[in-house]
Order: sequence, then structure tokens, then C-alpha cells
Amino acid sequence: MELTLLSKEKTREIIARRAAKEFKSGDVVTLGIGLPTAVANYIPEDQHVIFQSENGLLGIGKNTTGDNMDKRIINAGGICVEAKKGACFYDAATALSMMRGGHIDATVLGALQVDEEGSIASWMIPNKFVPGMGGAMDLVIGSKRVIVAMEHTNKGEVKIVKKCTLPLTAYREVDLIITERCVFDVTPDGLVLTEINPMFSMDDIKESVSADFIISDNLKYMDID
Amino acid sequence: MELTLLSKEKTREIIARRAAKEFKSGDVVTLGIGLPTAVANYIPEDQHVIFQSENGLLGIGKNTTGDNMDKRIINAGGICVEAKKGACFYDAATALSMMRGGHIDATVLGALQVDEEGSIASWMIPNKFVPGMGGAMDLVIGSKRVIVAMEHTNKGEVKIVKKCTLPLTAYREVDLIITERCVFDVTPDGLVLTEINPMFSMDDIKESVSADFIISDNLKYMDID
Amino acid sequence: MKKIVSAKEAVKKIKDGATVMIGGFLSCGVPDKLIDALVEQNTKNLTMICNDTSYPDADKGKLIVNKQIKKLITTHIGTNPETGRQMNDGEIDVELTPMGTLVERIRAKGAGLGGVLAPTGVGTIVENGKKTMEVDGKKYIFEKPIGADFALIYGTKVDRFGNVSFYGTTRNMNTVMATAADTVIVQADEIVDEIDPNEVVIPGIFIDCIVEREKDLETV
Amino acid sequence: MKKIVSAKEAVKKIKDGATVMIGGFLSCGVPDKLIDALVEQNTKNLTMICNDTSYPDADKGKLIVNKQIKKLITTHIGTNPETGRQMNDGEIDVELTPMGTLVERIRAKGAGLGGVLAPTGVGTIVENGKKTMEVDGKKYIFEKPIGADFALIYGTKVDRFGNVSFYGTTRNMNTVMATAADTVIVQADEIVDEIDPNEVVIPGIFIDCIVEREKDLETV
Repeated sequence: MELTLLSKEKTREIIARRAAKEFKSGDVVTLGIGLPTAVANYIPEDQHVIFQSENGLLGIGKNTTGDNMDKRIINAGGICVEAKKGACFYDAATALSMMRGGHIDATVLGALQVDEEGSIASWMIPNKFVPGMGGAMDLVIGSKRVIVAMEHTNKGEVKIVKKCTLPLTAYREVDLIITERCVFDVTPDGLVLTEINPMFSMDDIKESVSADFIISDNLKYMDID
Repeated sequence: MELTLLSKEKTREIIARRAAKEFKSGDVVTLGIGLPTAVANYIPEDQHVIFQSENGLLGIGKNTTGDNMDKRIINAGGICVEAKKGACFYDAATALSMMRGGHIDATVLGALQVDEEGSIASWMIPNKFVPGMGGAMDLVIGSKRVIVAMEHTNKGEVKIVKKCTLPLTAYREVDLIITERCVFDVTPDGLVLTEINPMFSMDDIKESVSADFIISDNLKYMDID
Repeated sequence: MKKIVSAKEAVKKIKDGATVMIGGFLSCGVPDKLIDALVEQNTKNLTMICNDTSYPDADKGKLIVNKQIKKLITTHIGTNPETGRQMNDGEIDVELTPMGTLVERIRAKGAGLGGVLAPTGVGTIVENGKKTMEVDGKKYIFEKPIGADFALIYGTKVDRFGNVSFYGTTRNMNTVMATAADTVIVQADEIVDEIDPNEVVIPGIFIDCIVEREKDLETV
Repeated sequence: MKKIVSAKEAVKKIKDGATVMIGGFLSCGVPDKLIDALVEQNTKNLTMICNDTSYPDADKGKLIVNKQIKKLITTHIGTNPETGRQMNDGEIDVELTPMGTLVERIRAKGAGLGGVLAPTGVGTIVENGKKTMEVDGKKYIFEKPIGADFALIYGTKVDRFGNVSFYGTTRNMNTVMATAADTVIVQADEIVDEIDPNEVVIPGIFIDCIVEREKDLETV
């Protein structure tokens, strides 16, 4: 059964807005391509979060348009962006050292599957969809905090599973899972459901997740406005 | 028996002048501290040899004095130098990558001992003289060509030996040995005497070298003027 | 002083079967004129080492579309569907590798190291066929150095001594690739008389010859 | 925005027994005021990781003369006879290591690698007690990452975001050390409002706090 209570846009907004709450001023954050990129739109103006990308920019600003576009300043998705005040450029060796070396406070990325041990699959469906891992494996293994921000299911297909069946991006590295329906903490005891979208019932969640999970004593409603 | 036919200054001049003939235009060369540093004085004006040092300078020029001295631009001996036109500065990771990675055409360094296999000892006399190796081990292992430029004996004590007894700087890496009395090529067959200072006899050489060596069919006189 | 040549001249020594590293992240900081010359020359059976295969009609992507690549070592092919098609149809041998691992392998080659231990990919298929080692209770994959016959790289400004400086996000893998190939060719946006020695990013020691993009000898 | 503090304040958290990396090649590119503050504070039993011990009356050398160092990991002590004396008299534990190996060990720590294979020192006493490995017929020494509780580094210009740029031969080990310590303190010749993002050598992400040399808060 596929629930279609939310538009694509609203789904993305709920996820991105929720993910944006995970940061504090001074944090250095890397956002994956696609949905995670939208997280930047929901960071409060007065919160100084610094965005990093593996193509060599610390201090990513807004997308640039028209005369402000400079093809020599892009983000990891190939989009021309602004370098904010205090930004710096560097090479791939430095970029990946930042990522793998534990210097990034948090990374937000999408996933094809996440499992109850915190393993994540995000870079290939054998013989079907093989974009490659780019810098994702380095990011996931190195970031202090790994946040998966993804649509709850893939057109009804369960994505939060007992054990990933697709090739992994990393084994046991995910800390938090955010979807439009709920939020899971990944703990040594397994997944803990901490927030639920009031538009969905506990049964909706149970039916759309094949992983075992614990319900938090402090279960809260997600902010969906 | 110690031969004292040559002054300290003349000895150094003969060695440095001979070593300077080993380069061609465009070569990148690293000179060790002490006698090897003097090699730079004998490079012909029209020959564009580039001097590199491990403290982060490619394109070392003359020592600076007076108002031209800048304590932020030094050579590996801590002496203030000029950065020539076309020079660049870099960090230790880049400097040592150049050296260890095979990007330096030749290095000239002094030695306590060199042996007939081309091994070199230059960084310590246990319990007596222990300055440390600095970048010397990286240089000797990485340079395309390793030239030892040293006084023939240490106050009469033999330095060109069958097998080094002092802790090694590198095993089998030396290509050429230049002293004020002679020049040896290090070959797979052993040391080959290629040049001799006309002030010395073959017996002088044999008595002052404990290594076995072959006399080249093309043995020449060294230029000592 | 380094040789300044045309793009056409620069790529002439690249023969069928050569291994070529090409800098660039997508179409940013990529030596596009050198690639065009290599496409024009139509050299085949190349092994290409690069961050990605860009887009089908752009730079590195053209070498794929023109079927010049036999083996590809890269981190991401998602922006060029033709790479995926050739891979699925068995026309090209693709080795996908984490970006950090590829960078460190290239750097290791240039720095004379025998390899590095990377944590990236442990517990994934990246580990397959590779040696692993435990250090202080943590598992790592042993990654070997990788070099090439040629590196084609980009530089914003290059001086006659081969020193390179960059603008914006154009550095990417150009810096490490410059250290790890037998012959390194840099395509400069501009050749200048001198670069402030404090602003040099790639020391000239690593560069063999220079091609100037706008004033390419063949196109002027 | 990074904290700007006095040298005295910056070194306060360094306690007896801490491991401290200090940048500088001899007396060039060295955080001399931070060292003076550490001498003043008289913290003992330190492990110091540095390129050299400078001269007896200068920067790093003062920490030796003041007998604050229990263990020293370095590449060269020839310019400071007091280091040699303390070593010979068994007052200090000195580990001498090739410069490239020390740099790579520090870099490995900062870059999250489990170690590197170095060719340097094979067949010498550097090999003693270390694991060796053969790769493609060549022998290498396995060198482990090394980090520190604190890194005291130098920067010519530092902006309020922690970005660092350098003048001359002052970079030396400051760049790698910035990546490999829990707390990184940079002594700036000058704190500036902004550095051209193309001229930044150490990205601000690696820096924890800044001390300005000439306008040090305690001395103004």
C-alpha cells in the first residue's frame, strides 16, 4: 500500500526542514546531491553553518545566476555557486582529508536502503543504476555525524530494512534517519523511533519499515508546517 | 699517513667545482648543508640549474644580507636566501614528496662513510655525534642521482670503505663519489675509479680507500685549477 | 623554462594503449582543449583515470562517446549515461573507486609511497580482492599507488617555469595528478611571465609542457 | 568565527604530560609567542613532535633548555647541543625519524588513514622494530599515523574564519600539523578581515583559536 497524502514538494520540505534542525552555529556540514541540498534553505539566517563540498569549496553560498555565474566556482553537483565571505578553495587531497579525517561535523545524504544496524546503500543497483560512489563513502566513514534524509519509501518499496540487500556505501555508520513520516535514531540497541509525522499512524510506520525498531519513551510529533 | 698537500679551502673548491659539472640546464638539484652548498658557486651563469630545499623553496638564490635579509625566507641551513625569479614556496608534505617521489634530478651531500656497494652513512656516530637525519634519508632514497661530495679522509681516517660501520642513511643508493683526490662511479660491479687528482699517485688512493675498486680504462685527471 | 606547445603537438606522444590521467571535476578545471586534441587524434584503447566522465558532449565525456577508452578508473559515472551503457554492454571495463581512495593512490605514486591504508569501503564491495589490515583494532584496506604515462591537467595561470595557480574550484585532482605521471601537460587559461611564489599551487618541477587555451598555437 | 585569545590564555589548557606538535623549520615559521607562553607556564613532561629543536635560546629550543620535554619525536637536533646532552645523559627520550616519514605520519592522522608505506630508511636502523612489507618487489616500512593533543602552529595572515595564508618558507610542517591535533592554535603575524579564498593555504575548518603576535591581548 502506498500512502499519497503528501505532495513531492511537501515531502521534501518536511525532510529538509527537519534535517536543518540538526546543526548548531559553527558546524561544518556536507550535503549530498538532490534532496539533501535543499536542507541549506531551512538553516536560520543567524546560524552560521558552513557548507563544504568535495570539489574544493568550504563556504558554499547560494546558486549563482546570469552575470554572477562563474563556471570556475561550482558545487559537487556541477551547479555554479557563490563562495561566501570566509570561504576557501582547495584541492581534492585536502577535501577528502577533511571528509575521511573526521573534520566534518555532519553529512546529510540520501539512500536507497538503510538498515537497523546503521548500514547504508546509496550508490548502486547492480546492472540497473550504477552512478558510482564519488566521495560518499569517504564522507560517511569520516563525518562525525551521518544523517540520512530520504523519502520514506521508493514508490511503496520499503527502504528502512533489517539488512541492506544492495551494495553498501558504508557498514554501520548512520546516526540518524529522517523521512517525511518519521525520525529514527540509530543506537547500539537498534533503531529508536523518536518522532512521527502526525499525518501517519504507528501502523503506517510499522507497515512501511521492515527493520525492527524500538519506540522512544519520548516519542514526539514531527513539525510539518 | 695523512697527506696535507691541499689547504682546506682548495680541497673544498676542487670538490665543489667537480660536483658542479654533473648538472645540465633544467636540472632540479638539492644540496646538503656544508661543503655541498658551495657547489652552487661553480655552476656556469648560463646554465639554468634549479636548487630545491626541504624547508619549502624551489628556486633558491644567493644568500641575502643586510636590508635584503628576510627571516621568512631561509634555506635548509637556516640562512636567509633570495627566491629567484620563477621560484615557489610549498609545505613540508610537498617538499618531501618531491624528494621521496623521484622528482629531484640530483642531490649532492656529504658523508661520514660510503662503501663499495653505494651505501652511505651520514647522520650519526653513536653516542658521539647524533644530529639526526632530517630530510637526508628521503633525498637519498628518492633522488634520481645521488652524489657524495666529501673530503677524502676524516683527518686521515678512511671514509671510502668496504662496508659502512656507522648507521646507514641509505642502503645502496649512491651513484657517484667525489673527493679532492679522485672520483668513483658506483656501478653494479663495484666502485670504478674514473678520475684522479694529478697531485696524488695511485698508491695514495689505494692507501686511503679500504674499499675494493676497479680502475677505469678511461681514467682521467681531475681538473684542479 | 618549460616548452610551450599547441594542444595538437602536446598530445602527439600519446599512443594507442597508453594510460592517461585527466584532471577536472565534471566540467570544472578540466583541460578541455587537450581532450579535444586527443579526440581529434582518435587514439584508442586508452586507460583513463579521472574523477568522473563528465557529460556526453563535454570534455572527458567525449572520449567515452568516441569509444577511445578501454579501461576506466573513476569515482562517478552518473552524469554520463553513455559510460553506463558501454559498461553494461561490456564495451568498457569500469573500475569504480571511492574518491578519497583514488586521490590517495595517485598521491602515493607521486610521493614515492608504497601505498596507504584507507578506512573507506571497509565492509563494502570496495574491499573485494584487496588486502586488509588491522591497525589499533580498526580495519583498513591496503590501497596501492597508481600512476600514468600522461597526465593532462588544467591550470588557471601558468608561468614559463611551469608553476601553476588556480582560481575557484578548479584544483580538484589536477594537483595530485601533476605528481604521478611520466609526462605532465598543463593547459593554461593564461601563460604569465611570473606568479607570486606564495601563490603557486603546483610547483613547476612537476610540469613538462604547457598549452595556452585561448592562444593555442594551432588556432591563432 | 574563531576565538581570538592571548598566547597565555591559548596555552592554558596544555597540562603536564600532554602531547604537543609545534610547527616551524629552525626559527622560520614558528609560533614563538605561543612557545614563550608555554615556557612561562612551565608545563612539564610534555611529548613534543616537531621538525627540529631549533637553537638553545630560540623558540622550540627553550622548551628543551627549560627541561619541559620528556619525549621528543623529531628529525634533527644538530642545531641545539642541549638536546644532544639531555639525550646522552638519559634525561630525555628522543625518537629521530626521517623528515618525510614524520610528515606522512602526521598527514595520515589528519587524513584518517591507517598508515602509509614509506621507502625511506629501508636497510637502516629506522626499520628497527617496525613492520615491513613488500609491494611489487620493493620493500617498504609501515609507518603509523601520529597525532597530538595540541598543535601550535604559525600563520602569516589569518582571518576570523581561521583561514591561514603564508609568506616565504614559513609553511613547513604547519600545514599537516593543523589537521592532526585535537586542539589547533595558530599564532598569526596579522589577523585580517578576509583572505582571498584562492590564497588560503590552511582552510579554517582545521583551526580552533587564534593568537595575534604583535597585538597579543596580554601585551597591548
